[in-house]
Formats: sequence, structure tokens, C-alpha cells
Amino acid sequence: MSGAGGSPYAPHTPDETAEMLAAVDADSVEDLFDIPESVRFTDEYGLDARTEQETRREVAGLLAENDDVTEFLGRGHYDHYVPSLVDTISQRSEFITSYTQYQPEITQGFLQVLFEYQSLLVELTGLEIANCSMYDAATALAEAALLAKRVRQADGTRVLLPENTREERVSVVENYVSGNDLTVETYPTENGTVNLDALREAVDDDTLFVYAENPSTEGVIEESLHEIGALADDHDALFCLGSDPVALSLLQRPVDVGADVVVGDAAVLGMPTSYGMGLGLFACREDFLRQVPGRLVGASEDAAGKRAYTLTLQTREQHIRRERATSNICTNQAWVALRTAIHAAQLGPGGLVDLAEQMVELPRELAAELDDVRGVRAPVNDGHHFREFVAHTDQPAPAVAADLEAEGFAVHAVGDHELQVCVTDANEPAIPDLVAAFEEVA
Amino acid sequence: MSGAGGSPYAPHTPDETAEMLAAVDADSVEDLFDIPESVRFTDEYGLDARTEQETRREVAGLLAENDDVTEFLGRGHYDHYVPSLVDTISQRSEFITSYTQYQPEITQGFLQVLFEYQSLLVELTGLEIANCSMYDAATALAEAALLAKRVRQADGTRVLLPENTREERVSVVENYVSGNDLTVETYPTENGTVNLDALREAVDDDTLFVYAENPSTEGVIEESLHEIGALADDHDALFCLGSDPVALSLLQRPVDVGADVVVGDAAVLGMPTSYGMGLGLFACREDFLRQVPGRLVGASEDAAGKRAYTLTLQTREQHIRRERATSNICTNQAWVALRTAIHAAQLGPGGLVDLAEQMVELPRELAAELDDVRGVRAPVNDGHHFREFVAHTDQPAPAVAADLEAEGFAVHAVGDHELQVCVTDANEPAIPDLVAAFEEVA
Amino acid sequence: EYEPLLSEKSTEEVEVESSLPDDLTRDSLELPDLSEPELVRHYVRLSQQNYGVDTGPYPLGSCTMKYNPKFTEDLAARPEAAVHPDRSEESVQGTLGLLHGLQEQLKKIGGMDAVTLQPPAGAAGEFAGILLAKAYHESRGEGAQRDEIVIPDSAHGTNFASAALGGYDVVELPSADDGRVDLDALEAAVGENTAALMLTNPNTLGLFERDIEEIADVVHDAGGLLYYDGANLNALLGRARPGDMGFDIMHFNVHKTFATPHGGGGPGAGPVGVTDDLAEFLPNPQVRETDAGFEFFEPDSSIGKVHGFYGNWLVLVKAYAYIARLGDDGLGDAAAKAVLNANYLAEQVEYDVPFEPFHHEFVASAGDQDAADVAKRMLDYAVHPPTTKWPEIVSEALMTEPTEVESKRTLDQLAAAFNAVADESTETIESAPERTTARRIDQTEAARNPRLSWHALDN
Amino acid sequence: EYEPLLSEKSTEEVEVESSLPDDLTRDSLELPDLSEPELVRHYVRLSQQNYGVDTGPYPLGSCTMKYNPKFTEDLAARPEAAVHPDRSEESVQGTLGLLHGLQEQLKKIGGMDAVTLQPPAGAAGEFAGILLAKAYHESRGEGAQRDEIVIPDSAHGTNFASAALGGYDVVELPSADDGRVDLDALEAAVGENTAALMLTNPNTLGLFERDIEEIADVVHDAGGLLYYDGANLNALLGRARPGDMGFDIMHFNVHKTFATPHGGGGPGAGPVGVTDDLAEFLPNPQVRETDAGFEFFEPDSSIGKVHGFYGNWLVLVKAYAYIARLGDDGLGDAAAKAVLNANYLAEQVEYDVPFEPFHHEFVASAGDQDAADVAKRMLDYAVHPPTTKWPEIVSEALMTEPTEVESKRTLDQLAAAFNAVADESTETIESAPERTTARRIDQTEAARNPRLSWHALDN
Repeated sequence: MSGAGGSPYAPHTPDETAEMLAAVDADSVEDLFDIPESVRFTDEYGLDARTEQETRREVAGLLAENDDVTEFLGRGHYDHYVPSLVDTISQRSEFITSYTQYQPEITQGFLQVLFEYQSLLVELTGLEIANCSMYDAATALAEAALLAKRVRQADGTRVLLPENTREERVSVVENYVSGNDLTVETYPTENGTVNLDALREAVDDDTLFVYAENPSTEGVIEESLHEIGALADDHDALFCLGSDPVALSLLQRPVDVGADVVVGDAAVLGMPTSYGMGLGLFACREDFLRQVPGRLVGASEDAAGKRAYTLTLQTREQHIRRERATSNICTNQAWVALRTAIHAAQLGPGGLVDLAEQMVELPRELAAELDDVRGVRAPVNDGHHFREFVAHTDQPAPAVAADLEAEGFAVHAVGDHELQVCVTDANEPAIPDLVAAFEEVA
Repeated sequence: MSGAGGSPYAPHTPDETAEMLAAVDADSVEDLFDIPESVRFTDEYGLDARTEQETRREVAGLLAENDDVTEFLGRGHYDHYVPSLVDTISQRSEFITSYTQYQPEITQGFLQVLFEYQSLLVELTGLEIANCSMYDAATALAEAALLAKRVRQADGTRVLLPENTREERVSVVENYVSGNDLTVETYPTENGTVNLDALREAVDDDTLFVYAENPSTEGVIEESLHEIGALADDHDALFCLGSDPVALSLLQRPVDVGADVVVGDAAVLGMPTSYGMGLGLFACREDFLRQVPGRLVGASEDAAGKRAYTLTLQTREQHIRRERATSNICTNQAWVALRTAIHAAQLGPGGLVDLAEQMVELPRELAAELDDVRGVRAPVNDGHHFREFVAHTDQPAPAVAADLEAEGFAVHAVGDHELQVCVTDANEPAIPDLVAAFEEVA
Repeated sequence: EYEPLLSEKSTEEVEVESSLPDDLTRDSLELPDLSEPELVRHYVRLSQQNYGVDTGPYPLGSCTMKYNPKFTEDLAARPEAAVHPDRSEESVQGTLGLLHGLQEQLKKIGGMDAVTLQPPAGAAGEFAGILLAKAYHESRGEGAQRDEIVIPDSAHGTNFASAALGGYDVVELPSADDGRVDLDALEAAVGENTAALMLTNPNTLGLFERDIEEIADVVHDAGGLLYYDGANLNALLGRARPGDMGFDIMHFNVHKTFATPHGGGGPGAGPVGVTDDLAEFLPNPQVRETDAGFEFFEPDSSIGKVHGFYGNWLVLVKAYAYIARLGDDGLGDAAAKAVLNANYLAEQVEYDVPFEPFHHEFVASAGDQDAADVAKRMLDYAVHPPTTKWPEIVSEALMTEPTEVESKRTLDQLAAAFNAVADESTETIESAPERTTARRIDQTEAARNPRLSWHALDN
Repeated sequence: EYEPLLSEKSTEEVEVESSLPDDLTRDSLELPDLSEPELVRHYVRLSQQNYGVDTGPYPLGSCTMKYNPKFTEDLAARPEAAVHPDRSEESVQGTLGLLHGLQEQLKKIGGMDAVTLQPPAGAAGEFAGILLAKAYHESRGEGAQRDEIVIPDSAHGTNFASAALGGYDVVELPSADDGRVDLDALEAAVGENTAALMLTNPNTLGLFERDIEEIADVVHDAGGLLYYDGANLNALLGRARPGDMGFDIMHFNVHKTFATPHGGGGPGAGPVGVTDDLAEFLPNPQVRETDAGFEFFEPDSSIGKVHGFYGNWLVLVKAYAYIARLGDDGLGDAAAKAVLNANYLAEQVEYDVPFEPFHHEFVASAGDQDAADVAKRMLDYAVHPPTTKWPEIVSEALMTEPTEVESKRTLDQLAAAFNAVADESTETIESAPERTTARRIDQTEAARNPRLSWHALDN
């Protein structure tokens, strides 16, 4: 334990500091700072130092101010049980304390896992290319719109999103395209999914990009993907599908419905609920290879002829192409991608399909149970659901949600009389208690 | 994810199982069991299988039945803050999933850490030999008594322990020496420490082994160690000192007071309170080398002339010497020793001394505060304390302890009107609340 | 030699059966199917083929590869931290309290008036800053007019890309002979079209922009804003604050300055600080403290969102804990030791270091050697090499940042590696590395024939 | 090549200053003084020089090196599990409930009537069992008379040492030609002096003692008790129970059968099961369930304590969780696959396996080769070798237990390693290993000149 009174993580003993100062011919460390007096900071931040023990206690105490509530929340951020080995492996020093793999000869381990992650997404989407992460679903969607701008031959300025897209995502897309003379518009949805007639009317030759989700933000499985894809194709617009690795394990393959790009939050595998911290899934058709944003890991050979992995096509990236890069992204979500890859590998193909099927059955069952509660009707939307559904409450929904929270359950109030409820393997054991709470308060 | 319906950790696919059965010329796995029908178990245990998620939830739920109580408990099991890096390192697969180092060429890592642990104890005790663990303080003490039997030239049958030794430890020693015609007796203590006059009377030439503790079970620092050592020496008895790595960082060096053996619980560093799970510290004089129980790691060289470590002097051990072994121990507490070594290294010599000094100051301060509480007198014993002290309560102590527990604090009731209170860096922040609770209930 | 257990060879195809109608589901899924014991071995072995800060020195210039304290991981893993972003504000007071606390810490450290924690990385922070500058100018009716961002040629690539993403034209500013901003060139470059100047200080050569006050005046006089790229903030902790130098907007790289782990390339976080003038434009939402507790609010003229939720929450937890642990003393000492280490190491290294006085990093020149080859050869000495061939102002640049966590002994080892390579022949360094798990990897082949998934390997 | 950062060379001596009188304190303390970043690198590098189940196959016969599930570590690390042993029974109902649950699980698996969890290791379990046998005979007035424990020559060394620790004379029982207990020899060995027969079943050759019922009759008829060494219980899960075979006392090795990690040599746990006749002697305390919850009680004629508190609690947590996870199906399948794996591997290995039908492990003979050299050479093929030169009934024994967690592919790799070595020359294997971090280590020098601490290295 060195560094008393200074950084606990600087190993210098006083003797060593003196020796090093002598070596650089300085009397004091301050002599090494070439900062004009006029901008020198001579005050203190007013931040007290703490021991590790004190810091742990204090921060843990702060976090403990969060109420212990069972979450039936979804709408773009989901909780599945994360097996322990994901923590064990991802916390290994060699993974978590490494940097971007600019020296592939000594970072084959991480590169190979990222290659596994890309391969997982390629299999799930049927598209040929997946990058090794964007920040989250919202920024991945925004990057997809920008990709459309780069790859589309003809002009086109309209970015179309379904009207039930979370407003936060719409805002992110608007910000990302704001420098590119694109406009973001929403098109009508119905019954939780795309209103195909309305979309048909909305799409024109100025349409650059059509986005749809499967399942939708309201948890409904989209049944018109082929038609949406064809519609976009007819107008030479990119068809971007929003989904996630669990849903993609069961639902129609994006490539089969004409999707050009797939985005979403891949952290539904690998991470517990993390207040929205995600993993931007980004996969696309091979044609767009040179225009893909973000990092790509490729297979190659080393000088001994052995299989080896490396970051590749880096000339697309900011550190080389600067203002002509395909994106400004540098630090991404690599470690989350590693966790996602491990979680998916732990489930295996059979486990993924089983988990996804459970996500079809659980909302079906819970909706039926809630439908039996006086004052509740569920699901509001027709069709098949995935993880979540909207329920109607005779009482005002915000009041019901508040009462449920007082009982220890969190649900979304999404309308005056609409709640949205999300059920997965993570909160499933609490279903009986939730139903009982509904009976109490609804 | 393989093994559905069987062991989740057996990787065999049905195809592989079939292939392997064919290779061994068996129709079914059952054919490989050569168990007579008459002793075949054809029933079921009645144990349901669970998923990892279900098991975690269930076991975590069971553990959560433990009340959240702030412990001011000691008497042989102590809690110090364990830095996070201890968990990070000790949970590394290569350490925790390895076996005893019978192949030193591929287990240099663990061997080196055990060598560090031995070296720590050698420095702390001043004795030349430390083994790489016994189970706990009680079995280490028992093994010390058996060592005395082996190394003593003349006969001698009496094992003397201070009367304030925990009765559990006395019982363990009695069991361990029961096959060796030794008798275990206790000698009087006074003021929490050795009653030297009484000990002088108790010791005779039939005395094989004299044990004393520093600090004592009552938390008092022993001031007569030299005299006790001389007394044992005069009668050719072994002097065994009980202590722990934190106390030894500050208090008199065992070698300087004539101790022949040092025992204790070394897990005061490295482990949180673990319901008594410990780490038997065992150090002794070089003379006893060939009679030491347990494993020893020694330095040597490999074929390339490089420093290398290996288990050594294994001819003392059960797997080679069988009934003439120095102990029956095989599996020991190696991983706990690793944690202890890491924790000690994290503190460094300065940190160890500082922590130990804190263990002198905290009970002094807390005793003074409790002494100010009406109906409480503390400390009962004179002298200096380490971590803990006995307090007198005017009310019956068991009732006071029960009332304190209801307030969320655990202390020992050690007599009709005596409580024992242990304070360390781990519970220090709760001192004001404890004092307030005392004011409430005492 | 590890033959990966998990690979394109270990896939199994499973048929998809579902209660859904067939036309809503896929037919099959083909992925590796390994047992947990096999998986653990696979990943443990892979990890052993990966270099991290915990295995050795990592002096990548501009990357600030510090030791990552382990206790912050424990805090981020606490179950209380695992909350959904749509929880009611009342029920996540701990989360909001921590976010507010980090905002306050960063305000003090940056000398800024307000901070947003939403950007999930440094480049995202830059982009948020660009959007803030744009909103500011638009609010003054100068949005269309101010369509240029000025950036020194030595700046990080993200600066250029972020400006472009915001729709700005980039005006590149050539460095002066001393490696710093050329004031005359700056005067010439800025004007009524200037939205902002983006500046790293100390710059990527490790040099403090001594003329920072004049620079600020020039930019401000022209009506532009001054943006601080926080990549090199580690050098200034306790000694100077961007806010005091005249910067209007800045981002922090918590994975650099505040030791949240880089995780193989992320996640990081790129909080952005601004002066009062710009606070009204900050992303939605901000956290504030009221008598009733912590709450979100939307800044009056918010630019909206730059992340779907609240950024990389778990990374922010670690940053908060790190700052709380170090405090004034620790942070100030971190900068001191980082600068001392860079100076000491440079002194031991035989390669020429053309620009000084540098601070936390220095850029040596490999001279006649190819810097990339030098780096590859350094791998053979079991250390991570510096950043190479950048900034271009130094030929065959070796951009070296040891950070404060390296001991003198380790710095001596690093210097020995530099110096050993300096004496080696072109043939030797061109064929390096020889002692690593993988030998030199063919980048050209990887790019010419991109194989980006198992599916591509099957063919 | 890692030169350890922490070693005898990195010590610093600090003077001890204290508020205590000088004569109560030591003068100084000299130990390594490294910063946390240096320590972490030191231990990460050391760990990379260590082989574990998570890095490769570990077919050590009689050691049952299974995969250790990671979730059990998380459970043992829960703060609720960190309790002091002197907590009131009412306030640790979770702990008592778990202990009770594990007792019940083990009773079912062993076919026993009562179980103590106190012994902290297998050998400690044996010793507890010896004490129980002694208490039993003493209660019948035969304590002095029955002063012998009969043990087959192929038994684990701990059996002999534990019996001796209990003060018993050991009567060694030679094996019959088929590798099992020789019934005639047994009849001759047991009698009125016999306290117990200690038996491993399947024995260390992997053979099931088919005559177990006759064995039990012989021992019981002589007034002795039958002790089951649980080291090889993994072979019998779901298929046979010691209690059903006539055993009176048994121990479990949870670090073998129930996959709690070996941790480089411990901690393990050695719970002991007994029949009703012996339950009154069990160590103090036992846990029982009442209407009011769980409580401790002292068995009527308890032998007292074999551990200072309640044994290795955190290990017991992991064992309980493992059993709960697997249940009947998983446990039964574990035995099935363990036996299949041993049989399959033996079939692939060219070395002769003289005794069969074996179950979860087999003992091959290295023939003309030295088994210890064979093991060293196997290290060069990146696998862990089997246990060597034991049991002595097989010359140059290679005692091999792959456990159920190895895949066919790994078994094939293991077999390839065996077979490669089988074909190699004496010179080659005597100079092995060549490809490991350390080359062959000089054991003789280590024992002749014991250097057991840094202090010894200074000299």
C-alpha cells in the first residue's frame, strides 16, 4: 500500500519520486507543469478523499436509496436472467482492462469473442455484416439512417419511424441526422403495429429510410414485414428493422423479409437492467460493407499461416478518415458485446429458441390472468405479443401505476387508461403477486 | 447448453454418448455399472432439479432469512474490511479451480502465493517454519499439542490451556489428543489474562504443552509472555502462543518471548465473517521441521536453473507415510491462505501496523463511551485491549444482549452481568448507533 | 496452442418450434452448442491470449490506460444498481443522487457550470458539444451563418468526424513550429462563420497551449465558442480547469481520466460540461436536487437526446466511486505522477522527442525506423507499445503515455524495450513479433477479403 | 518470463509506533510494500502460471476434479452469508436452514439416518468417524478391547493416518488377486479387537466391492463397524447408497462429489453420515427443525467438537446449491457420464489396464516406463496427468479419473497425450517437461535444503 496522501494507485515511494526527479533534472513535480500562472488552478475542488472501505460504504449506501421494486418494465430495455459465468468471465482482468485491439497479435482473445458476437448477429439476422457495437438501440437506429444517406444512389430526405417509437429514440435520430438535411417523420401505427395503409401513403420517392420494429414498442409481433420491406424497396428506400437477439432467435429472419439493416439493443442478453445502458446492435447487407459505421473484426492469417483475427476496414473510421469517416464512434460497447456473446453461447441455439418462445407464452398467460381482474382488460392489442402487452384499466392508469408501485411493482403508464406490462424469465416468479396487487388496486 | 434432463455440466450430446458406448462395446451406460442387484438403489432421492436461476433465487432467499444485524462479535472470529482485489484475484479460475500442487511445473502460481503466505507468517512470528495451513485455530492448536508429543524427548502428558479458552477449542484439543494418552487441563486466568502464579503451580515436569493467547479470548493483551515462556521452558514443555496476523503485526514477536509454536486463525485477513470458517495458522521453530503437520512449500530450482517452488518434505504426509504421518490432513485451507496473503500484501507492512494499532484504539474508545452509559461499566478487565473487551451491565447480560439484538446489534453475553464487545474497522461506523442502543436498553 | 472449442465448427442447427404461426417464425437457428465447462475453458483460454492493464504497462498515447480499481466493479454490480430506466424518479433516488453527485464532481473538476452525463463515449460527448454549439448559435440567429468548426491538425480524429456529423465544415488549423496552435493562423481561420474551435489541452504532443487565453479571446471575439476535448485532462487534475481557461464546452472521458475500465474498447462515458450560457441547451433530462429529493428536469431549450436513455449508467457509477475515493489529494497526485512518469520515461528512451515541455505524454520519433514495426517488435519484449504514426507532425511518431500507475521499475523495463528495438535492424523489426501467441497478422488480406463471421469462413 | 514483483526483494521495514508500552510491541515489521496496481499484475501473472479445471482436463484419480459452477460462488459471496458464528440461532435462520437442508440432502444421497457437517475436510471426516466408532464401542464397554482398525492396502493414506490419530492400531488388509477385498483375509483380520473396517467403494482401482454384503456381515458379526470413505462416491450417485450396503459411518467429500472448488488444496468439507445407532454420538451441535424454526441441539452422547465452529460454512453453501441445482436427474447423470468417460478413455489409451470392470476411474500401468516421468511428459501435451505410482497394487500406476465434465473431444485429446508418451523414449520422458513455465523441478534439493520463506532465501 503506497501513495498515502496521494493517489492510492500511484506506486511511487518518496525515494523513487526523488530519484526520478533527479533523472529529469527537476526540483519538484510542479516544475514539470508548463501552465501559465494566470490559468493555474490554485484552489481545491473541495472533494474529500476516502478509503476504499469508506467509498464502498458510501456509494453502496447511496444506491440503497433505490426502492426495492419488482419491475414489469420493458419498452426497449429488458431483463433476462444472466448466468453467473458471464460475470466470472467478463470480469477477468485480461478482458475488462484491455483497450481497443490496435495490436491484434496480443489481443486475439478479445478479437475472437467480438468475431463470435458478429457471427451471432449474422446468424440471427441472416444479413452478412454485423459490426461489433454501437452505443445503444437509439444511436444504432440513427446510424442506420445515416448509412441510408451514404448508400442511396438517388436523393431522398425522409426518415420514417412508426409513431409508437419511443420519443427518446426519435429525438436521438433527429439529432444525428440534423447535420445531413434529413427530416424525421413518424407514420401511423394501429393495434400496436404498423398501419400498412398509412405507411403506403406515407412512403414516396423522397423516402430514404423506413423503420419498423418486431416486436413493436408495444410488444406486438409485426405480421406485415414482407409488405413493409416491399414498400420500402419499391421506393428505393432502406428498410431498417428494429429487434433484439432474443426475438430474432424465434421470429422471422430479417433477411427473409427484405430488411437491409437491423438495429436494436443486443444487451437484452448479457446485462441486467442497467438504467438504459445498452448495446447497439447493427447488422446490414454486404453491399454496404464500405459504408458501415463502427468497428469490424475480420479473420485473417498470421505470418505463420495460422488463423488470426484483426480489426479491419479501418479506413472507414474516424482515426484514419476523420471528417469523411462513416461515423464518429471510437469507444463503443465492446465489453457489453463480450457479455452478450457469452450469454448467447451459454444458452446455445436451443436455449435461445426456448427463451424466445417463453417470451411469447408469458405475456399471453399474464394478459389472460389480468384480463380476469375486474377493471382490467388485456391485451388491448390483437395479435401475438412478445414479452409485453398493453392493458386497459378502468381507473386512470397513472393512479393504478402509482398504487402498484406502492405495492412494490413497477409498470408503465402509457395512456390515460393504458398500462404496459412486461414479463420475462426474470420477473416471472412474481406474477402471482403482481396479479394479486392488480386485484387490490385496479 | 447441453445435458438437458441430466447433469447440466456433462457435455455429452446424445450422438457422442452413443459413439462412446459403441467404443466401449456397451448397449447402455447402465451396463458399465458392476453393482449387484441386491444393493442397487432403485428409488429416487426425492431431490428436484432446478435451473441455475431457480437455484440462485431459492438459496439467496434462504440466506435472506438471516437477520440484518450489525455484529460486535469476536471471541476468536473477527471481521476486518477485505479489499475488493482479494475477491477479484482469488476468484480467478486458475487459482480457485486448481488442485493441490502435485505437479509443480504447472502450478508455480499457487505455489508462489503459498510461499508468500508462509513468509508472511515467518516474519510475523519470528519463527523459522510456517506451514501452508491447518483447518482453523482450534485444530491448529490441537496439532500443536500433538507436535509437542512427537518432539519432546522426555515423557509428558499434560496439555495446559488457559481457562478462558473457548470451550469449543478445548473440546477439539481433547478429541485430537484422545488417541495419544494426553490429558487436557485448564489453568486459571485473572483479569482476562494468564494468572502467572496459578500457572506456576500448575506446571510440572509431566507438563508437555503450555498454551497462552495474545490477545486473550477476552481481548486483553498478555503482559507476561516472557514469564510464561520461561516457565514452560523450565519444565521442558512446549510454549504455544495463540494469536493472529493482525495482532502479530503490532504485539511482541513470539520468537522474542520464547514461543515454540504459534497458532491462531489467519483468516482475520482475507475473509469476511464466515460463520467460523477459518484458516489455521501454524508456525514453529526450525528444530521441529521434520515433525511439522501439513503442507510445506519450499524454494528450489528447475532443470534450467531457475527459481521454482514445490511442495516439499512430503514424506511427513499421510499419502506417503500413512499411519506414521505427522497428521492426517490432506485437503487444507489453501485458497483461504491465498486470500490472506493477498490481503496482507495489499495492506503492506505499514498498513498492517496501522490496522493493528487501530485495534488497540477502537476498544479503548468504545469502552470509554460505554462506561459513560448508566448501568454499564467498561472495561471490566485492566490492561490494554485488542479489538474487544468485557463490559459489566447492571441488568442481566443475556437480557441486555437480547434487547440489543432487537435493536439490530449483536454482542456476546459471557456472564450473568458481563457482555463482550468487539470493535474493528468493519463495524466502527456503527459505534454511535451501538452506544445509543446501549443507552436505550442497558 | 489453443484450438478454440467454440468456432464455426461447433455449431448445431436446431429446428424452431413455436406456438406462433409458422409464417411469423424462422425455420431454424444454427449456432455453437457447447456445455458450460467447455465454454468456461474456451473463454479462460481466450482471455489468457489478451493483454490488459492488469498484465503489463499499456502506454498508449492519448488513451490513458490506468489501473482500474476493483472495488468500483463491485459497486456497479450491486443489485440496487440494476434498475430500469422507466422507473419513477421517486423510486430511484439512489440512482438520481449518484448522477447528481457525479454532475457536481465534474463541475468542480472542469470548472464548468453544468454537466450532462448522457453521452455514452468521448466522441458522443463531442457530438453533443457540437449540437450544443449549434443550438447556441441558432438561438442567436447565427445558426446558418456559423457553419465551420476549426480544428488543429494534431487533434483526435473524432473531432473532425463529430463536427462533420453535426453538418459542419471542418477548417483544419496547421500547428506552429513549436507544436502548438499558431495564433496567426487561428486569427486567419476564425471569423463570422466560426461556430467553434475544438482544442485538446495539453495537446496530443503533450504540450500545454500556453496561449490559451489569447486563443480564447480570438475565438470569442469572433463570436465562436471554445470546445475542450477532455482526452488529456489527466494532465491537469488539480492544476488547471478548462472553465478557467475560457472553454465554453468540454467533454470528460471517464474511462481515461477517472479509470473506468476500457473493456476492450468500451463502454466509456463522455459527460459534457458547459458554462451557464449554454446550460439551457443541455440534453434532456438533467438531474437537480430539491427539498423533496432528486428529480429530472428538461432544460429550457434542450437539444433533446443523444442516447436512448441516460447514457452508460454503470460506467458512471464507477467514475463517481473513483472520484470519491481519490478526492482532491488523489486527483492532484495522479496528474503529478502522470507527468513525472512521462518525463522520466522520455528521459530514458533513446528515440528523439522533438517537442517539449510535454506533460502526461510525449511523442518520440522512430526516425529511420517504421513506427508500426517498432511497435510490433516491442511486443516481443512483453510490453504494450505506444500509439504509432500519429500525430503526423512527428515523423514515425511513437506517442507514449505511461500514466501515473506505472512504477519506476516498470518504466525502466519499458525504456529498455524501446531502446532494445531502437538498436535493431529493419529485418528484425519487420518480421516481428516472434514471441507472441499470434505472429504478425496480415491486415491487407483481412481488408481485401473481408471474412466477418463464421458464415464467411464456411465458404 | 515473469520476474515476480512481490518477492523477498520488495520488502520494506517499517518501525512500529504505538500507543501501547514499548515492551508490549514488536520493533519493526519487514514485508513487501507494493501498490495495488503492482499487486494485481503480480497475481494475475501468477495465476496465468497455474493450471486449473477451467484451463484443461484434470484427470487426477481419486480427486474428482469436476467443473465448479460459477453461480455457487456468487451465492457464497452474498452478504447475508457473512455471519459470525456466535450469532443467536434466531437471527441466523437462513444459515441454519441451509445447514439443515444440506444434512437432509446428504442423508438421502448416503442412505444415512443422520449427518454432521462439521468436519472441514475429508480426512477430518474420517477422524470424526473414528471418534464416533470409538464412542460407540466405549458406550458398549468395548472401548479398550477394540483397538484395531482394518484397512485394505489400496486405501487412501488418510485412512491410515486418521485411524492412527484416533489411537488405533492399523491392520492392513492385502487385496485379493482381483483387486478387491479378500474375504478370507478379512475373516482372518477381524475379530474382537476390531473397531471398524474402512472401505472405499468403488475402491481406488475403480472396482465395486461386489461382496460388500458379505463384507458387512463379517465385520458386523465380529462386532465391528463399517466405515465408508466417500472419495469415490461420484461413481454411485443414483445407483447405490452406502447406507444400503451396510455401512454404519461414511464421509462425503463435497469438493469432489458436489463440485465445490478445490481451491488449490482446500477448503473442502467432509460431512459425516451415520446410522441411527451412532447418531447420539455426533459432534456438537446438530441442527434440527422445530415448529418455531431451526435450532441447534447437542446429541445425547456427543463426541464434542472436531472444528472450532461449524466447519467450512461457505463451502457447505456451495455444496447445497450444487445438489439443489442437479437434483435426482443431474446427480444420476453425473455418475453415468463419469463412468462412461472413464471407460471410454481407458479404451483409447494404449497403456494396459489390469483391473476391471472399473467405474469412474481406472488404473493403467506405465509398464516399463516410470509413471512419474510419464506424468511429467504429459505436461508437455498441455494436459494434467493422472495420479501416479498409486495404488501400489498396479506397477507404475496411472490412476485416471476424467469425471463427467469432459467431452469426447477432450477425452480424445487426453488419450492422444497418453499414447504419445507411451511411444516415447526414456530419455525424452526423463527430461520432461520442456514446454512448461518451469522445467522439471528439483525435489531432492528442495527437501535436502529446505528454504521455506523469504528469510531463508536471504541467507
